[in-house]
Amino acid sequence: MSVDLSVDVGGLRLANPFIAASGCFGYGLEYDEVVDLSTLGGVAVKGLFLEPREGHPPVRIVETPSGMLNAIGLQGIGARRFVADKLPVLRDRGAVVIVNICGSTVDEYAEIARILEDADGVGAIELNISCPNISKGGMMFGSSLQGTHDVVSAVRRVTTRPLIPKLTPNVADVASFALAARDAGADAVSLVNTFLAMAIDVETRRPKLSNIVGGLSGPAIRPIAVRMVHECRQAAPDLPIIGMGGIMTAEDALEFIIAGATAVQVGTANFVDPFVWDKLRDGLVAYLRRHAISSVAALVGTLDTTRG
Amino acid sequence: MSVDLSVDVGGLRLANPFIAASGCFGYGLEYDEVVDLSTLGGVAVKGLFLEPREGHPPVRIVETPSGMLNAIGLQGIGARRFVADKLPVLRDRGAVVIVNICGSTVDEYAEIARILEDADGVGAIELNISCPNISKGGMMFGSSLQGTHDVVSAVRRVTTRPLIPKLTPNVADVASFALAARDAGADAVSLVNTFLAMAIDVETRRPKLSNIVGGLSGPAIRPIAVRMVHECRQAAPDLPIIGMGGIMTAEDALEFIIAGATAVQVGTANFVDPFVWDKLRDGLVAYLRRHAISSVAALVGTLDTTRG
Amino acid sequence: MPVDVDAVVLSNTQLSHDYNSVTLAAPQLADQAEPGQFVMVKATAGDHPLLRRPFSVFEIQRDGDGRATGFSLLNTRVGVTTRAIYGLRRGDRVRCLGPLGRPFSLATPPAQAWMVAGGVGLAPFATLATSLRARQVDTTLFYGGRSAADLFYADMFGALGVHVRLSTDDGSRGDHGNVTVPLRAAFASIDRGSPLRLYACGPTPMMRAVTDLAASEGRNTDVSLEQIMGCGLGGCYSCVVPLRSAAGTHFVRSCLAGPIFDGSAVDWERLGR
Amino acid sequence: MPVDVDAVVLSNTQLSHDYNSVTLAAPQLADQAEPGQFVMVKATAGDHPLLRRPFSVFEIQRDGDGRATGFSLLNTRVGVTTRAIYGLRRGDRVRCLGPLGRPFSLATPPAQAWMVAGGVGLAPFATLATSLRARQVDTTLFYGGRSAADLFYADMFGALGVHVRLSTDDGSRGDHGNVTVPLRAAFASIDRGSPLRLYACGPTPMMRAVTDLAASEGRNTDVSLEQIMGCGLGGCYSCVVPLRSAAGTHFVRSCLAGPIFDGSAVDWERLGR
Ligand SMILES: Cc1cc2nc3c(=O)[nH]c(=O)nc-3n(C[C@H](O)[C@H](O)[C@H](O)COP(=O)(O)OP(=O)(O)OC[C@H]3O[C@@H](n4cnc5c(N)ncnc54)[C@H](O)[C@@H]3O)c2cc1C
Ligand SMILES: Cc1cc2nc3c(=O)[nH]c(=O)nc-3n(C[C@H](O)[C@H](O)[C@H](O)COP(=O)(O)OP(=O)(O)OC[C@H]3O[C@@H](n4cnc5c(N)ncnc54)[C@H](O)[C@@H]3O)c2cc1C
Ligand SMILES: Cc1cc2nc3c(=O)[nH]c(=O)nc-3n(C[C@H](O)[C@H](O)[C@H](O)COP(=O)(O)O)c2cc1C
Ligand SMILES: Cc1cc2nc3c(=O)[nH]c(=O)nc-3n(C[C@H](O)[C@H](O)[C@H](O)COP(=O)(O)O)c2cc1C
Ligand code: FES
Ligand code: FES
Repeated sequence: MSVDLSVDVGGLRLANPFIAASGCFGYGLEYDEVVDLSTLGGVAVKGLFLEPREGHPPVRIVETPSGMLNAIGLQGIGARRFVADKLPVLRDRGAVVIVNICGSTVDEYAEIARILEDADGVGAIELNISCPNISKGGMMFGSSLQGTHDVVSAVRRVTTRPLIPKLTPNVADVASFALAARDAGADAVSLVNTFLAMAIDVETRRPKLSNIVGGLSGPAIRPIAVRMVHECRQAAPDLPIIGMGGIMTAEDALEFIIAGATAVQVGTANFVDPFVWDKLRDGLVAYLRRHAISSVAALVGTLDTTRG
Repeated sequence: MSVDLSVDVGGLRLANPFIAASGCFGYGLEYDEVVDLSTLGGVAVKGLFLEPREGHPPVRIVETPSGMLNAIGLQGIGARRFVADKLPVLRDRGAVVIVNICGSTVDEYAEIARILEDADGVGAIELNISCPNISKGGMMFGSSLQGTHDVVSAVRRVTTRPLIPKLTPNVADVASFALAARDAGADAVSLVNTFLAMAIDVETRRPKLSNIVGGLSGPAIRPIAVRMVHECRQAAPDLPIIGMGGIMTAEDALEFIIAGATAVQVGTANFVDPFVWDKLRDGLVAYLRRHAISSVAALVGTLDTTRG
Repeated sequence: MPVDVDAVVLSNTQLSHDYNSVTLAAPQLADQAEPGQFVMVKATAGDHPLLRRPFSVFEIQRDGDGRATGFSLLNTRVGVTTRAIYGLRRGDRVRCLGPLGRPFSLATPPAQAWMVAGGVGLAPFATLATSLRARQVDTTLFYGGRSAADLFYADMFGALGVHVRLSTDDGSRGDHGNVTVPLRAAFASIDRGSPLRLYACGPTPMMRAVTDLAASEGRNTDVSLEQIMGCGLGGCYSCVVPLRSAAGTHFVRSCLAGPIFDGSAVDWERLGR
Repeated sequence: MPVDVDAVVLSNTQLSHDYNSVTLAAPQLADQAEPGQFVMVKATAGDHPLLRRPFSVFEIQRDGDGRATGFSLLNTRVGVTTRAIYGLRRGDRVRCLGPLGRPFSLATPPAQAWMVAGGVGLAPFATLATSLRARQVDTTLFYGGRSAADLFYADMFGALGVHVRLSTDDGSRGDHGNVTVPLRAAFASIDRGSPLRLYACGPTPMMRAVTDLAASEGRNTDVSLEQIMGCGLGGCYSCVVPLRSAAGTHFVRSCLAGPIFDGSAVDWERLGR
């Protein structure tokens, strides 16, 4: 039985639903030797500010039970150098590129979007309004409905690309943020970014991360992330969702898809196993065959919540 | 070196900082055969409504990476039977009892508090305004500042016992809830209750829990819980905190204490190891000796966040 | 009084691709265990899995003087803990908390006892059979599996003086069909009035079918239920069984009141998967 | 091109209470590995721990025809993965991703090579010594440990034709004090102008001290840094090293640009613990 893995996420066509999560795959080209980038659904590149950034000093990550904290601080080459140096090569590799952008101000988001509008090979823009590791921007916008609205509508005005705000889970009611994003012109939303968290070295009585707090990712957060995707789907059935948070296997991805995600991103799992992509695809195909479901698209949001 | 494990949490004196977490230790007496209840800092009994409740049908728990979801639905015997049948025995055992109460209305909270006010052996009242598993009450109050204020002040009016609202982590800014609780008359706060989450059986495409969603507890949530305790401590340095979320070892407890918790609760760990209490105490004593710190109280909130 | 022991694995017999039995050194625990009781097992270090899992005490090991030295588990691979138990090696350690739960109430002669087992549901019946035979109860084991290769330890029960009636789904050994086939035949051959106690353990649909069949013959069945258990000690309220009584249906903790229940009181529809 | 192999453990030699060496069958990986490169190891199934950990390739195993068949790790217990590696048994499997990172750049005669190792920092020097000796470089190993019992494999280096200078903190073998004691003596005995390359691997304070000492003698040191690494492939930006250059200090990914750096360019204050 042939199965169709392709999906459309708010105008962004992907050959399969598996996208490398932003910040977990460098600019994609780091993985040139181990993965054929054209076989991924998409590549969400590391969050870009307008200008290059150094990020936080080490220690930048710490492992926690079934998860990890990171406080990288968005070290990066900046939007212009990305467009000049990385984007052409990514295009050449056949990658579907989702550019994750971040700003300290609404104008900075719009400015980066404008730069990307003129560039070739930008599949979609993911608005990082949810990075918990920076003092200005990021989550500052994504944890207020007004901030979410402002950033999304400002970028909407300057871009024709599929626009995908990335939501933070550090809010009481994530669905209201999905609605705010939709109303401001988003084509889809992605969720979740990491949970603000911290770990303490009890011997030194100091935080384990140089930045004190960091973002929790990995399997630990999956049940919360699945719940949030479910809530967004319930609140806005027509708004496509890219789900993520702790996906390690095809079965984990299926939880998100059944809960309502049209595509998924995979971050931490890529650190553990850079060859995870083939396994995810193979597992999904096997599942669809076993259940005689002809396409991933037909599976999205099919959770049955009636009592058995 | 002799070390002092005793702590005072808003007027509640505990011989040591380790409290059995509500809902994870029945009414305490279930553990009569395995633990000497007087050796615990305290016992927070299973959440009580005014009337008996049946709770949710099985399946009520499901394991997740380094955690578990529960949707018990506050099955219980009700406040009056607790006072009549359980409290006298708990008192007899020398347990310091923290009564966790829950209501569908503000009045119900107050009514239970009134019943407890007349009872002997109530060490403190923990206000469960954070249970994510019930349709009315619980988190409904704890996720609004006004609801938090209303419940706390209503109960404050009828009780002289130490009053400890238990905060939900399913909010954007937990510290603002700690402040609201304090301003309404709380003597301390406890946090965190569980994170709203879900798990899906991908073979049946149904939720794994009968209640669809449940609360995530266990080591998975610890880094988020520690961060939240840190935030509350920063916002309200004078408000005592009972910290919890994924404490399995003395070292885990120390993270909370150093972050700002005067005492801690231990829930899920008790399922894994009902003999955990001795290990926690021993580990804490060993730590204090190794660091030549004479009392737990001196350790509370000593996190050093200056850059090294 | 339940104890928590770090039991050393003495042997692991892999009976098939799925089934194995593991012998554990645990004199204190084994000494106290009564038929039908269970232990909460942690077979791996760390958080994976986080919680313990419940297992019946299968056989009690004794030394030359009859003193209990340990016990065994009969295990079938379904998930993370049962896989770990399948792969245990001699010398490994397994944390076991027990004995827990209420034991079977034993039949007394002249009553006969029928034990109905499906698959790994055989586990609680080795100790039960030993106790019943010690009191000279005429005991029969009805034991069903998918095929002949799934029927382990049938001879052991024979050696205890238990009548053994086998059945397999594929007819490769004993009666063809599930375990109710020989059970139905047995009901047909005994007197309705003769004293008889029924015990069942196995997959839920099988226990329900046995309960129903027995009820139609005017008999009660003690079923050993396999609810998901978070703690085994009454702390978590995860393991509840919906039990019908005059006062309505109530959720009763299986780890304290069970795992053995009167099958006719169980609300099978609301039992969970 | 890095490969990810499920390498079978061929042997585990426990050298002390803390140290062991494990031999792994992994021809494809071993064949590609160059001195100074590392592998990302996952020694346990499941999420505990979640991430892999970086380890130097210690020795390359070869068959009679000189073909690489596998490699070994030199391991010291500090946490969850290193404990698991310490306890590995023959036949266990370990996932190894590699080889990763940039190799040492090799000294060429007439330059001498001095390798300065502290504790488990010896690991990258077995392959380095082999390569240096193959090109006839006069090579000396300065090797420091807490006490005599901590100085493993010194003979192996001797057998490769490496001069070995030992030191121990407690003076139980070699010079008394840390590894800079014999190193200082060696500097005193060679000509400032004679060509020399220095390589250091060990605890951060030791590498820093060696770098400083060498700098005071007008020498550069290639240090092999042990930053925490989340992925080993450049994906996570966790492993950065603050490197000084004309353009200022920049964070450079150790897994791609390192793990070997010119010690004098490292901003040791901002390196993390
Ligand atoms: C009183 C009692 C006695 C038991 N005795 C035995 C025995 O002697 N031998 C034996 O092999 N098994 C026995 N079981 C069943 C055994 O507990 C489960 O097979 C085991 O918990 C599965 O754990 P896992 O980690 O391998 O599976 P998991 O990875 O946890 O899950 C695999 C599947 O098993 C289900 N499951 C998970 N936990 C339980 C649980 N606690 N109870 C039932 N199903 C569960 C899951 O929903 C899932 O479908 C007994 C159960 C009970 C309640
Ligand atoms: C390129 C490179 C090569 C290495 N080669 C070897 C080797 O050959 N043999 C050897 O024994 N060790 C080597 N190490 C160090 C080794 O990676 C750490 O000891 C290991 O990661 C600790 O893992 P753990 O799970 O045992 O400890 P954890 O339980 O993770 O932590 C224990 C302690 O080690 C620290 N730590 C954790 N992860 C790392 C890490 N990735 N790097 C450094 N410190 C860490 C923690 O902060 C903590 O203080 C090397 C490190 C690097 C970067
Ligand atoms: C090291 C690291 C760096 C990250 N950087 C970014 C980033 O630059 N932009 C962003 O939107 N999300 C970033 N994230 C969040 C991930 O894209 C993802 O939302 C999160 O990790 C949850 O998915 P996972 O559990 O599969 O990792 C980062 C995560 C990690 C672990
Ligand atoms: C099975 C279960 C039942 C619980 N019931 C209650 C409850 O009745 N009242 C309450 O305030 N918290 C309840 N909780 C939350 C715990 O008290 C605690 O806040 C949470 O589990 C985090 O701590 P832990 O990770 O140590 O378990 C329950 C938790 C579990 C796992
Ligand atoms: S298993 Fe926890 S109450 Fe029964
Ligand atoms: S270890 Fe991930 S970038 Fe270097």
